Amino acid sequence: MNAALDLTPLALSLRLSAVTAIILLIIGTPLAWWLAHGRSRFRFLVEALVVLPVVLPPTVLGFYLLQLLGANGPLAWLWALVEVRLVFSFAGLVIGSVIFSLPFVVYPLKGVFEKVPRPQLEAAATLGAGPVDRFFSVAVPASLSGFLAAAVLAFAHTLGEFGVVLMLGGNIPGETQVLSIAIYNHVEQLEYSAAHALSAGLVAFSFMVLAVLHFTNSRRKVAL
Amino acid sequence: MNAALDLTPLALSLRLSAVTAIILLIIGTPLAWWLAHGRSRFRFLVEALVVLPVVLPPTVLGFYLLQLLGANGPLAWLWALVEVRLVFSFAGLVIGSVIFSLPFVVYPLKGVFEKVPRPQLEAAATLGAGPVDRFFSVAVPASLSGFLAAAVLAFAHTLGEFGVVLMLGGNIPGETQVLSIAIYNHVEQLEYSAAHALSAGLVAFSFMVLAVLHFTNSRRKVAL
Amino acid sequence: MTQLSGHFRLSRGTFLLDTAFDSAGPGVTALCGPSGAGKTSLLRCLAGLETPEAGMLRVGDEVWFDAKRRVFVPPQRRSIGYVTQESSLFAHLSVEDNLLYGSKRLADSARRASLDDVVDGLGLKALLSRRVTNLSGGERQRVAIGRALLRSPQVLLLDEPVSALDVAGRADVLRYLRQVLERFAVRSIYVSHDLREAARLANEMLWMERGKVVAQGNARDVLTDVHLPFAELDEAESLLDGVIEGHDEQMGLTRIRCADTTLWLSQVDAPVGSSHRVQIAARDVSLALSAPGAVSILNVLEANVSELVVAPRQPAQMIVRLDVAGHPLLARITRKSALALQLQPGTRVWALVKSVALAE
Amino acid sequence: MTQLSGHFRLSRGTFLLDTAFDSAGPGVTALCGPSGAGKTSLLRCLAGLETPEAGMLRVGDEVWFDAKRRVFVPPQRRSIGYVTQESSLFAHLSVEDNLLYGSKRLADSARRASLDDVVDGLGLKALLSRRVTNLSGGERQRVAIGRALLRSPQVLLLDEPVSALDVAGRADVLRYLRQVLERFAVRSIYVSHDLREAARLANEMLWMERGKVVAQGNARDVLTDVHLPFAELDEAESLLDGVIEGHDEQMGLTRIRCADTTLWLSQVDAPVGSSHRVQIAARDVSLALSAPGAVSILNVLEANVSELVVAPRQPAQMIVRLDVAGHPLLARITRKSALALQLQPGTRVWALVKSVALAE
Amino acid sequence: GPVARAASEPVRVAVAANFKQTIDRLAAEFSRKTGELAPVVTSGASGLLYSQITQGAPFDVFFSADQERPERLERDGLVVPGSRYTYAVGKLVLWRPGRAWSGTVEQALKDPLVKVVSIANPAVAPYGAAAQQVLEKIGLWTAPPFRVVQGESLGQAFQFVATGNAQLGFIALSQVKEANAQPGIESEVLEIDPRLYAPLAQDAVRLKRSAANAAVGRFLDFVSSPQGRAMIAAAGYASAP
Ligand SMILES: Nc1ncnc2c1ncn2[C@@H]1O[C@H](COP(=O)(O)OP(=O)(O)OP(=O)(O)O)[C@@H](O)[C@H]1O
Ligand SMILES: Nc1ncnc2c1ncn2[C@@H]1O[C@H](COP(=O)(O)OP(=O)(O)OP(=O)(O)O)[C@@H](O)[C@H]1O
Ligand SMILES: [Mg+2]
Ligand SMILES: [Mg+2]
Repeated sequence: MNAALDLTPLALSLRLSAVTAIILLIIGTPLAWWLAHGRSRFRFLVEALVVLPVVLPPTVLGFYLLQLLGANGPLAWLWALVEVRLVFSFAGLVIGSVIFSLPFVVYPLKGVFEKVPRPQLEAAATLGAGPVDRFFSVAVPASLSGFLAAAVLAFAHTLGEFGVVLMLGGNIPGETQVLSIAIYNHVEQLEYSAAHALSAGLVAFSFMVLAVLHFTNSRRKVAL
Repeated sequence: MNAALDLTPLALSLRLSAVTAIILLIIGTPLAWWLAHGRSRFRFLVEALVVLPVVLPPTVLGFYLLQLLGANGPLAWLWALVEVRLVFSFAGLVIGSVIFSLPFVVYPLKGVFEKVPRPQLEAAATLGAGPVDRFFSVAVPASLSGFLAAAVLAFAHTLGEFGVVLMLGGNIPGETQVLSIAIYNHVEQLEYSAAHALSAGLVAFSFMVLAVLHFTNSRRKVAL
Repeated sequence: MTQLSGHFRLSRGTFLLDTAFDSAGPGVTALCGPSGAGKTSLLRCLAGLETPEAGMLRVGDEVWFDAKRRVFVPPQRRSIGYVTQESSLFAHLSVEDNLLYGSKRLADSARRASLDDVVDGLGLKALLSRRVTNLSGGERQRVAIGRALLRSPQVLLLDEPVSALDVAGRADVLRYLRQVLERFAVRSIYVSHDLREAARLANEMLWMERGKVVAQGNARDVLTDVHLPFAELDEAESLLDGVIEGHDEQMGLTRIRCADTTLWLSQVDAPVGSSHRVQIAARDVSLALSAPGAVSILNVLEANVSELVVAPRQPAQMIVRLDVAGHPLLARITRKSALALQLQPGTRVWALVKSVALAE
Repeated sequence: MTQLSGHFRLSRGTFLLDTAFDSAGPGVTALCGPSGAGKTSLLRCLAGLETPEAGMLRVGDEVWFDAKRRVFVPPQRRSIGYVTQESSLFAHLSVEDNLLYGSKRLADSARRASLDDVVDGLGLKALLSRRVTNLSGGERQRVAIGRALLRSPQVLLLDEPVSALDVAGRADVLRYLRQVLERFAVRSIYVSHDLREAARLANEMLWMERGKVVAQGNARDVLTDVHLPFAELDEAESLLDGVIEGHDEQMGLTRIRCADTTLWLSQVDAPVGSSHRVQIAARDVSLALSAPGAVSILNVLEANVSELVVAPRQPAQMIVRLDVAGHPLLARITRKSALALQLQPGTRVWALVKSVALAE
Repeated sequence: GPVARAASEPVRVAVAANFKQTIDRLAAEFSRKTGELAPVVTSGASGLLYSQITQGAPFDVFFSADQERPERLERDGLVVPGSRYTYAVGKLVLWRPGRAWSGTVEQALKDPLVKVVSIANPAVAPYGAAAQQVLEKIGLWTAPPFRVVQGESLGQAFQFVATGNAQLGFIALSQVKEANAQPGIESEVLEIDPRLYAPLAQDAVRLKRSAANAAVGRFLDFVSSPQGRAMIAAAGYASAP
């Protein structure tokens, strides 16, 4: 029971989810904007590509990533060059999680980006705002609900995910053993009470965070 | 190899994903509309609740659902009464998938629903359209991109999901063994070539469907 | 025509709409007043798009709103057409589908206006299959008017419906509007910043200021009351009712008998004997102490000065209210002239009217 | 003041904008024309919001667009202020932040207009902290004007910027606008459906029809050319340049010397000797064959008839172009009167001008 | 309670993932020999299958990867009394792809080229627990000169090595046999002295709900028949003591 309630996996999970969500927002935002407003004829291909990782079972995706990122993978020389180890490390978990949650960030963002009022973007341009400036000063504030949705989905999905993480992380305590794996293990070992405790804690914690988040957000809108 | 390329799991997966996506759109649409435009002060609680299933590892969520829906679960009398078996059956898989993909439908929809121009909704009202009519004649057409996103995410996420499905009995060949589990099994059994073949097929198939979908969608927008 | 009356109290931030109103006479009711007076807010209350904190609204025999008895008929069950101040066309529908949106939702029996008629009347033929997002400002307004008319409403709310139209287009639309409103006996409230335009259409006028209707009444009386805000405006004017006496086909003129004299105006397409109302801008009226000689001014009316006030915003000018055989007529002249002519209540004068418009 | 000239070809569906234009004189250029003529499209090309298929645009020494040489300066690098026909305020910003959006993006040295000045001039003080989504139509327009001015642009594009304002508010805003434009020597293009308003502000007028500028020139000449569309309008008018001769403080009048005579108008707040332009509506001008007796009409000008045409849309009326000591002046009278007075080119007449407005 | 079923119903087998392929072969042979319907095989982690069985999963027999879960099912009263027996005993091996072996387990592990060693999760998988015992016995569990990575299952422990991300892996002999049957995977194993770890006895039970299906008994009989035992031994298991 004591080992069961070790909090390292929780801390690790939260860190992983936060880092993943942040990276996803950073990558996903320009991608979503390009999908919503870009001019290329091949946007539809990229749009389809973004979802693909999700159609594979997580462990299988993890398996492929393990091959791609691993010591014998086609890109191994690259990792060796920059001296990072991508498997069995936190960095690997982040990469796996990012790929696996990408569509849950890109799609909601694209949806709201398409709804940013064109007259307002044009007004911003005539008032001297270049594309990037327009994006941050007009599009982003008009899309806050989409960002909230994207962040929540990315965070939650990473918190719960364990298939990819397991494959890429190797379940190394304190390094890659995240909470979802810990809970899973308890269930497998028939240590139900520990599993219940961890699950309940996770759910309660998530619920509180989410509720506060949504509450502030709904307040903000009323105040606006 | 022959057994490996059995197409029953594929058919089952597509059926499960389609049914799940449809049910999710049916449930998720009013829920998202209510979250976007409802007046209740407790919307934020519901909004937080919707995401919770995702923060748990899929197998653990599946474990709880198994307890809840199973023969010895607290609701067993109810299932007995209506004579449906919810675990180890297609119905069970659908329930699990619906719960597990709910936020990926509700969040993108809520995002676009919030952006439906209020003056257009008001105009529809003064032109004689009641709430439901307004919803279908104004809000839905203005939110098509959100519906597309929601449907794609729900479908893809269900296609790839296997933790919940596995737990709820989704590994009975020909009955509940979906493609993701078949692939997972092949990898577990070291039958890599079969796993690769199925994965490649799934990815290629999904890519084609998605590309066609997004292509038509981008066409439609240009034509509008 | 449906009577519309009630009172509302609605507060939004620091603004408080708190007013009673009543629109009972025939025809159009014009709603005027400075920007921010609450005109749009009032229309929204009438349409059911706002729920006032207090008040009630009676339309004909029906009660659409009663705060005390907790009655609130939602917009879709009020028979209204509402042309909003800013465009609210459906971006995903073509012009034609926009036009038909309301009429599709009517029972066949309630459908009075026809698509063809509206399309012709508003000149929308060439636009029917277009997307609304790339219409010009004036085109959008015409579509919005058409859409509201095709709803065949009992009450039509028009919030500056022709502000984006050029003068010629505006005249065409107003003519058509007037005709439709009469044909279907629609009660309508018309918000306008252009008093001439409002007076041309309206029988009744409301003046709003700071959330309150401060003046209200028959257009003829309200317009010529020197103590009300209308008379102060640059475009102040008078309405006279008359009867067509004859046409001068050659000159393209029509004689109208009104206020015991004959007025000439551009030929009207109406039979002799029909009654018409003419509109005379106060600034078009000059005064002389004796009947003038050969001038290009066709219309000369004998009158008595009944009241004189200095124009509040322009101290160089005076507003003179004349009595022309019992009918009120406003003139706006400089204080210098008034002094030179030694005008006083009771002075007998000749009113020279440069231009007379038919207030149709 | 920056010269603006060029030509554009832009096709959008069945509409083709294909026109040259040139705006070189000082002050405001008015852009008029029927709804759908392409006024907004032209402004969008000037702002860089459309990329024409062909053409070029030269602004002062700079080339903002040249299809041949593939030059296209994006909107954010053109020094423009654009007040659009429909509201485009930033919904997520307060009124104050909307106003400051453009000026924040300027170098300190380029910032000429100040927030305080604009807020005072447009009466926005009470609105500063408000959200823009619940402003009234007129309030929104004033904020949009302020926002464009605070961008301190070289070129200001105004697309019916005061259509939602009441008459008094409109006059205030236009007065302020005029003053600012002069102070900072801003080149501006002003789209308006109200010819009087346009003439009050503009030195130069463009008339567009079906995607083309069909008439263009100095406001005084263009307005009084009986063969151009301006003279046909109900609100046709003439501009006369004059010099202030004196004030009559008591009567609140100002004497202006122009076209060899003296005109009286409401007192102007300007020193004796300063030059001013007056605006005389064609319908305010009556004609007499002899000098009139005691009338309330203050201004009587001796003139010769130079041209007479029947008003195209109103065959009962004639447009008469007078020559007042070498200055053109339009009068609009009935055909009947013209016949009665036996007017012909060369006839000597007295023009009675009811009301003279300063075309500030 | 048990549901009466037609005799023509196939036997439903729940099996631990590591025994899946073996049971598949047994089932095929059973059906070929007797002409009965081929049993339907569902594989999964033993813990998962246990949970499902307690919730009424439609299985007739359960081949676990350990002894604990069948015992619990017995205590739960879900199995036909007396049906529990050890059908196989697993053999733990040390594996690396490709190269030929020599020397002891200890030497192999201390090779400086060995950076990462994979095992199954000791908490969940009996083979993982066995691997831990071996490492403990040879004093390499605490502070080993390599990293130990854990797969959730034997399959994953195998994959870490197969993808080259681990140099050595503790896996089951049966896996290597299966892997060698796959094209493209050549490997040799180092057998581990069975005294270094507790026996990996795998128990099977017949579930109560199968009572009405006579085919279940026939299938179980076949599995424990000499032919069945031979097939199990060929798959890399020691036979039950
Ligand atoms: N939430 C609010 N807080 C403060 N003031 C508000 C709010 N909502 C509206 N107002 C004010 O209410 C007043 C009335 O607005 P309304 O739109 O009815 O004016 P209006 O008469 O239609 O003006 P316009 O002619 O300019 O369209 C405006 O001054 C507006 O700023
Ligand atoms: N994609 C398109 N297809 C066809 N016609 C178009 C398209 N886009 C614009 N137009 C037409 O171009 C014309 C010019 O539009 P523009 O907005 O420039 O007119 P405008 O002069 O500003 O009119 P208004 O005074 O009514 O605002 C309009 O008739 C409009 O319908
Ligand atoms: Mg308004
Ligand atoms: Mg326009």
